[in-house]
Amino acid sequence: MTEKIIIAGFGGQGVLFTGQLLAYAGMMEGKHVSWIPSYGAEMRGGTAHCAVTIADEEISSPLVEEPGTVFVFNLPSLLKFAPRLKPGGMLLINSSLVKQEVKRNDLRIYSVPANQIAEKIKSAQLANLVMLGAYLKLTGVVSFHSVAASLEKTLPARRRHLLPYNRQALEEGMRLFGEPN
Amino acid sequence: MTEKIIIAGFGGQGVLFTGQLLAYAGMMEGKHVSWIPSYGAEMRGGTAHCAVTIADEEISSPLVEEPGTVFVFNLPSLLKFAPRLKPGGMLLINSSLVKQEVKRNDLRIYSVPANQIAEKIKSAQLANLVMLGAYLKLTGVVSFHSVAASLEKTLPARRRHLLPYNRQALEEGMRLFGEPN
Amino acid sequence: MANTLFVRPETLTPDPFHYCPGCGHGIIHRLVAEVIDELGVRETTIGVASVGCSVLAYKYFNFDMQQAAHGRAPAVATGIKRVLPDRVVFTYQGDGDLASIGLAEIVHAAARGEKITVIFVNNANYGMTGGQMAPTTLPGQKTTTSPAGRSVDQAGYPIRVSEMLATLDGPAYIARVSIHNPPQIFKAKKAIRKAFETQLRGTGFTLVEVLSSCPTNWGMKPAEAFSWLEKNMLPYFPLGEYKAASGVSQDD
Amino acid sequence: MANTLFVRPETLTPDPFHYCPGCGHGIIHRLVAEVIDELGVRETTIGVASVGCSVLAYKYFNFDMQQAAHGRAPAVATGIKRVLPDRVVFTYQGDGDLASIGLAEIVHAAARGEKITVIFVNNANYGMTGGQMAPTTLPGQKTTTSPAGRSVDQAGYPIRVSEMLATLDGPAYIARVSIHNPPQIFKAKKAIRKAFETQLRGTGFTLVEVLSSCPTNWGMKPAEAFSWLEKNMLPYFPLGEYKAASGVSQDD
Amino acid sequence: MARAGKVKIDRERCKGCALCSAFCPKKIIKPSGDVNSFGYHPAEVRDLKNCTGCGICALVCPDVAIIITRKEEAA
Amino acid sequence: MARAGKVKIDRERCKGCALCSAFCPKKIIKPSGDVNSFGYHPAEVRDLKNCTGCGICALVCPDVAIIITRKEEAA
Amino acid sequence: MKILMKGNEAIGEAAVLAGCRYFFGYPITPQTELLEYLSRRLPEAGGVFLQAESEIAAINMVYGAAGAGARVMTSSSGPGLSLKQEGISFLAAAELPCVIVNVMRGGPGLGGIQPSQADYFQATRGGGHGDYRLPVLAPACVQEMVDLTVRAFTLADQYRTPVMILADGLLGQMMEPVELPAAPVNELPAKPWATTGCKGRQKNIINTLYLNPEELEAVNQRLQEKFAAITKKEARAEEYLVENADIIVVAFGIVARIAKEAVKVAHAQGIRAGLVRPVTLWPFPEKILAAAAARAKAVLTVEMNAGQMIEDVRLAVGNERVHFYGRMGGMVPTSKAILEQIRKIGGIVRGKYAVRPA
Amino acid sequence: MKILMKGNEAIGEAAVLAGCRYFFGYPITPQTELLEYLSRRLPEAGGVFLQAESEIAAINMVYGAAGAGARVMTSSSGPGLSLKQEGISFLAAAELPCVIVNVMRGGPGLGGIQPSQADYFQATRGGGHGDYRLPVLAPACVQEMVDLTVRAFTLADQYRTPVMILADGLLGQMMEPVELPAAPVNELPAKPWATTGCKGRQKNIINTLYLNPEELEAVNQRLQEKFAAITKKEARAEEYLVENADIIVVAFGIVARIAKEAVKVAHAQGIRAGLVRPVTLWPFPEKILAAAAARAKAVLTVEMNAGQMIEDVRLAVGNERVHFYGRMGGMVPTSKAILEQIRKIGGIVRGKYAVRPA
Ligand SMILES: Cc1ncc(C[n+]2csc(CCOP(=O)(O)OP(=O)(O)O)c2C)c(N)n1
Ligand SMILES: Cc1ncc(C[n+]2csc(CCOP(=O)(O)OP(=O)(O)O)c2C)c(N)n1
Ligand code: SF4
Ligand code: SF4
Ligand code: SF4
Ligand code: SF4
Ligand code: SF4
Ligand code: SF4
Ligand SMILES: [Mg+2]
Ligand SMILES: [Mg+2]
Repeated sequence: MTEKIIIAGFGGQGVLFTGQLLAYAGMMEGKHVSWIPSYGAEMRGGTAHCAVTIADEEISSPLVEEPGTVFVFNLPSLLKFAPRLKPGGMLLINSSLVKQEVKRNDLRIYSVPANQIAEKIKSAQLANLVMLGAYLKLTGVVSFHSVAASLEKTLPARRRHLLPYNRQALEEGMRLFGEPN
Repeated sequence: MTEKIIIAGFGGQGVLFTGQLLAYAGMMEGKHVSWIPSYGAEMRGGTAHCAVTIADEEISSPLVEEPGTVFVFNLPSLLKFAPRLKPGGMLLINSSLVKQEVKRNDLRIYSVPANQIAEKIKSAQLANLVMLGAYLKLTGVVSFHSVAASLEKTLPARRRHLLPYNRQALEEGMRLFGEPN
Repeated sequence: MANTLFVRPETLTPDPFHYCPGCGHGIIHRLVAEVIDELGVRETTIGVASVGCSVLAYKYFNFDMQQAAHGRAPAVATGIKRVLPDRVVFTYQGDGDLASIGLAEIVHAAARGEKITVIFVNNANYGMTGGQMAPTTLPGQKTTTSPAGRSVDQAGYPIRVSEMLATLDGPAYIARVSIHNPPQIFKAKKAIRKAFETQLRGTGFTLVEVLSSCPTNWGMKPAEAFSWLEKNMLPYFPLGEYKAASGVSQDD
Repeated sequence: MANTLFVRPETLTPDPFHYCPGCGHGIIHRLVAEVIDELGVRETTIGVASVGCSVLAYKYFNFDMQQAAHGRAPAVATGIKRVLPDRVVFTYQGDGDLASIGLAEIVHAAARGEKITVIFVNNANYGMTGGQMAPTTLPGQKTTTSPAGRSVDQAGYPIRVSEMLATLDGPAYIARVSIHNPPQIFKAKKAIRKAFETQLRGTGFTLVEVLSSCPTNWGMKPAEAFSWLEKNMLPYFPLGEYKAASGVSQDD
Repeated sequence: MARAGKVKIDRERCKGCALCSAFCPKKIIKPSGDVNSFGYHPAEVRDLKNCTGCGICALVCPDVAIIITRKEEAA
Repeated sequence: MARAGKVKIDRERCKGCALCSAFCPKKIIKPSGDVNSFGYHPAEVRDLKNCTGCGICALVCPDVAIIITRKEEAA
Repeated sequence: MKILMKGNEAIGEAAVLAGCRYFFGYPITPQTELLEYLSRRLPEAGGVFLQAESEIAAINMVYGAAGAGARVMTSSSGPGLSLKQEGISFLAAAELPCVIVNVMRGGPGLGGIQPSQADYFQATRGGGHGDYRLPVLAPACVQEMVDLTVRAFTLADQYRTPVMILADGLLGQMMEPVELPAAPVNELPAKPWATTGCKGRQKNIINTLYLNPEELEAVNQRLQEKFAAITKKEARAEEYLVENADIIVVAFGIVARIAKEAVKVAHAQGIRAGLVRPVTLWPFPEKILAAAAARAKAVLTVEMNAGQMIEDVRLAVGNERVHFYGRMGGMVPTSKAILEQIRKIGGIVRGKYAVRPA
Repeated sequence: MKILMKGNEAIGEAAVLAGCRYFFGYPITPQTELLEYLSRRLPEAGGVFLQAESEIAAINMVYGAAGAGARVMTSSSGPGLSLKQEGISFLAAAELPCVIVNVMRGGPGLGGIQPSQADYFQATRGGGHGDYRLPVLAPACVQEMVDLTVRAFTLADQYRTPVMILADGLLGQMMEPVELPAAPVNELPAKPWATTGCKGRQKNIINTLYLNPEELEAVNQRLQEKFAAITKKEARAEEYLVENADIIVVAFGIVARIAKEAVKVAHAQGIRAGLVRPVTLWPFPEKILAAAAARAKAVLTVEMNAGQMIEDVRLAVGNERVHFYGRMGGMVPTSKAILEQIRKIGGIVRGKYAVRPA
């Protein structure tokens, strides 16, 4: 199994953190993982993204040339990354923010009203975790428990009190496509 | 004809200038010439020297590996350069300052009481020109006239008034080994 | 024109700034552009952009520009001014650029009395690289390389560039201004204008230090950042004219 | 010992100096050595030689030394002092080294309050390379790169290093002294001693600027050179203490 | 006789920094609810008739997003 | 009671710079006629009995060529 | 236990575990996280983090600290490395052990901040003046950022030489799980030559000036002997599928991993490609490469630059048969593009292929 | 009429005659006379001599002045050149014409002040960061100090590139008669790209920053095309007795003249030796050398360093048959010693000899 994922949106939408969580969870499950962020000028005002690989065997190239999954959190990201998805790939769209239709018909496309759900829980800041929850349920690449454990390890001290909300956001995301577990 | 000369003494004894005069005169006579000074730290307090080549044909190497002639103005120079003279080479010693005997017997050695003569003319500063005069007479590599003309070209303005004394020193040097011309 | 109170200066290109929301660089760019407009020297001005958030200044100013290596803008400007002594030459530099890596260049340009103008934006940190400590970072101020707050014992004291350069004989005009509120913005513009006028008179080196904000790396809202500036930076970096050569009146 | 008025300090090796006859460097070396002797810190001192005529200082001082790249002695000393905070660390630098190429390093070491001592020999030119203009060369002074005399219009004004560094908060002690006659030599030694004592107390950066002569490149006899220094350098470079932190009395 | 100004804010240039709002003496500038294409909430003048044309908003705007044209009025 | 000193000049260290001569209050130091092995004319104390042992010559000597040992004398 | 770390931070942590307690540096993208990490970590470990006023000051602080006997590190990227060249030449000349990190970005000039390998020449040929070389280690993953950092400190002390870690923006920014060394270094090798105060011994001098050319030549000869010893003993490379390979791909750092992917796919497609990844760029593993290439019909060098390591490849295997593929300015070659190059060289014709020398 | 000039001063005078009116530099032995000469000469010629506060300031002043359209020069030696590397990378990236002189001295570190050729790698491989090269001209006599300085300014403007003159302390300090160019350059080529004030045209920008990697790659591609054109057209070498030579000696600069003496004597002794002297070090005259060496049995590279140009020689003629002789640290090889190497390679046996590959 080699899963290649791109997560993209505006800076501040937590795209880099979402990827880190995923990579961390993969590592906790004994998988090989890598995480590559966009960096630098692109981040000021513009769009940020990260590329995550989770695999059973050693990862030779950590590049994500042809992602199997793309998360998009804004329109520019959709325009940039949807065309790169490999045929049959999965496109997860935060439909609270991205309204545009996708032209390709060789993809599995899932719309997640992530901001709406997140705001209900506590704030739009949690949208990324809703998306991640959806992904977990849809693919099972890593387990909810690993992600929850990763959250506990990686959340900075000053945001530790948000842990329950984070878990809840994950669960709500999962719930969209089945029972959270 | 390729003449290779080393002129060596304390800094301040005019050894670099003497070599320049010689090179300049050679150039004026249409010869190929080169002049290489010692430079840098060696000059502070220590010994200075220059290496002059005067030749009828293009000079490939301007190094003076095995001089045909060496002028020495102090003891360290004698010790350093006399051994390098090629067999049959000419050693011109300022005998006013250097008293030591020379061990080699395959050389043409000329003692010039240059300081004494120079002081008689005006000052010890002229000793280098006395030596040069002697060399001119002994070898004829360049003519007195070329050297005199070179002096006129190269003497800095503030020392221009010394020109007659310079000429005289050259002449007295020549006179040691024949008539000045 | 007569009907317009506030328009985009001709000396600015239409390109939108890439700066973060509320960043002081935008205000300072505009002030420089207005002065160049008012003096009518756009076509004879050559600017030098430095390395820092304002590295792209060459895109925004509508006159000839060179982009210099980090810290070396004063040397680059010297090269230009020596070749073109009748042009207006200025540098636009941040505090990391000018007061850290480029300190030798600014002091020597000042000592030489190089007839250039320096717009020196002091925002108490390295904005572009993500908020590291600058030579102007205040004691106790947290940055990404002074995570526990600048410890004067380990990292020393901030440098007061204007005061330091004022000990030299080369500068004709040196002032420190701020842009943390509208009256200060007015004063800042006046000082910038004076600096360029002094350059035009050819009396020596001119520099305006502008206290500015970096809301992003300070982790504050823009208006908050200006309050922080007023409260924390002004005591350490007093405003005023530090040098005004004869012919340039103190605080006119 | 009781019977000896003047001996070679223990802190000097027996090597004869390579300096030109009458060069001030020799006197200043001896003063430093005497102070180190008197303070009894020879075995815990690490010196940093800079690039200039005194590049071989490592041969003459009888303690551990590093030879630094041109202008970078304060950075090298910083590296040493940070590793060995309880040692005495000092640099010995010329005016070309410290005030020209190494200006950023000296200002920043001073601003950091780096607990080192700097012996700064100002002889108004680059001695080692044959008498070129230095940042301390006086207006009108002839050097091999200002053959018509330093033109302030083209080459700018001399930098007063002590005054400039005194605007910073890092230095604990800064003084300018001279060695042009015996009373001044006494005072110079006092200042050097104070600087090292201040370092030992750990209160901050210390620097003594010593006005010195370069008879060779000035084209003067040594005694003449001292008169020239007195007449021409003193007015531009006033002697005195520019900074003395609490605990260090002004002119004791 | 006060001089009123016509304040125009360029929605696409505005980054929603709120400096204009903070400094407007009449407190008539507010962030708008929707976002521009860069994801910012652009500023809006809510109560244009109270605007004195003082120009302060434009003076503090770092993005030159505000221009003001003059209209003279009787006080 | 004045303190006289015994002044010793190291001929080989001396570079003949004449600073000692210039500053000796008694003007008793002069360059010698002959040269040392570096080509310098070393300084010599000409009139040792007039020496007060003030130490000035040693103080100004850049080559630490002078050492002075004390000998106490009645004035 | 593995932890997930950024490449830049992994170097920082590895340095601390290797006994490095002093860091002097200046921010520059894409290596700044290394500074930021150590600004927190070193004080915890009882060490000193100092943000220098410039790269030049930083490298000279390293000189002082290394001369005082410490394990010490600095890091930068392209332009900053250029500024350090005088200092590096001094460190090499004075034989001072230290570790210098270059997390490369696109050049020349200010260039960009995306990954690049265009400082290969500078690193391996001595961008500074004079005859010197220094070991250059090229990690290809975050684990190697750790392992080679530890190795760098060992080599530095063993040979009394600066050692360079040559990474790139991608390696610096990416995260991967790493295993940290189990036993941190607490005791440093003795350094009797260090300037620590001369109590109880003769004074020590750290110096690079030799005005007498005979002496300076002798110093150079000693340095050259050391370089020869390092060349002989320290060259390292990873080999992958080189047995019976018709085409040897040569690449270092992150590019080698991308190339590995291409080599894998090529194999699956029946093309006998293999990979040699130099781990030490200086000394260049020329023997290993020459041996691997001896059996091959073509060599393909892939770099994120206009062709720099290719000179070492040609020096190792001769001028013929050596092909090049490179991207510049921050562009990263894809495994697809590399595969295409392999196939082109292989001269694929409907599933069959014949390797022709260039 | 010929005049007797020092190499350093000859460069200065040639620069003035080539239309250079701006010089920014910093003293360092053994090139200081160049500064001193121009401090007198440039004001006379209506130009500007400015002693910069450092080599770094100097190279960046050159950047400003070149960008403003002037012919401009700087000079230094070893350590100073290392400090200029960032600036040189910027100049190459911004495509700014200028001339940079390195009068080499012994390194590494502070080293010494006697002649050396140990900055060959730095000069030809780009000691700075990023992919760039710049023409490097290597004079062998004072006349060439003049001729190649003039040529350097022409090349610089023609290709919009910095150009380096790589000399050494011996060439800088020695005097020889020179013929100065008859017609001084008074008019410079038009430079519509220069930043001189935008009156009557669109604004000009001198810049090296391209944050977008696609753009930066395109800039690099353009640079690489230029480098390819220079490589193709501008390689130069002097050949001496290469016809039928069994042994080709390769040397540049002053060493080539010493080697020529050795080759002459070898010939007189019946050994068929020839000399190839690269006049351009980059581009390296590999075709010329390869052609000359094609007929030879051995190649002997002689350098005042530990062996740097030898890599270019091996890249040109292959790895076999290439021998090396070098001196370091300011030591100058003698013609005798070179002759001995030639004879050794020739394997002299009583007047007869057989050339054996190494
Ligand atoms: C030689 C070199 N070193 C470091 C950098 C990285 N760098 C880019 S901008 C910058 C700091 C800029 O800070 P400042 O001058 O204060 O400008 P600001 O962004 O705060 O406006 C640094 C260190 C560089 N580009 N070049
Ligand atoms: C990087 C570098 N640039 C230039 C030099 C050449 N250099 C050696 S000493 C010196 C000047 C020294 O002058 P100063 O510091 O005033 O010392 P002084 O000789 O006057 O005592 C220079 C420019 C060098 N060694 N290294
Ligand atoms: S990082 Fe700071 S200085 Fe830079 S643009 Fe953003 S707010 Fe302005
Ligand atoms: S050149 Fe000047 S500073 Fe240097 S040793 Fe001679 S007199 Fe002293
Ligand atoms: S012009 Fe003055 S009153 Fe009107 S909106 Fe702007 S700040 Fe407010
Ligand atoms: S100050 Fe300008 S950018 Fe900021 S909110 Fe107001 S209009 Fe928008
Ligand atoms: S001790 Fe005093 S009196 Fe005696 S020689 Fe020296 S200076 Fe003169
Ligand atoms: S001061 Fe010293 S060196 Fe000078 S003449 Fe007197 S004894 Fe000699
Ligand atoms: Mg800043
Ligand atoms: Mg000096």
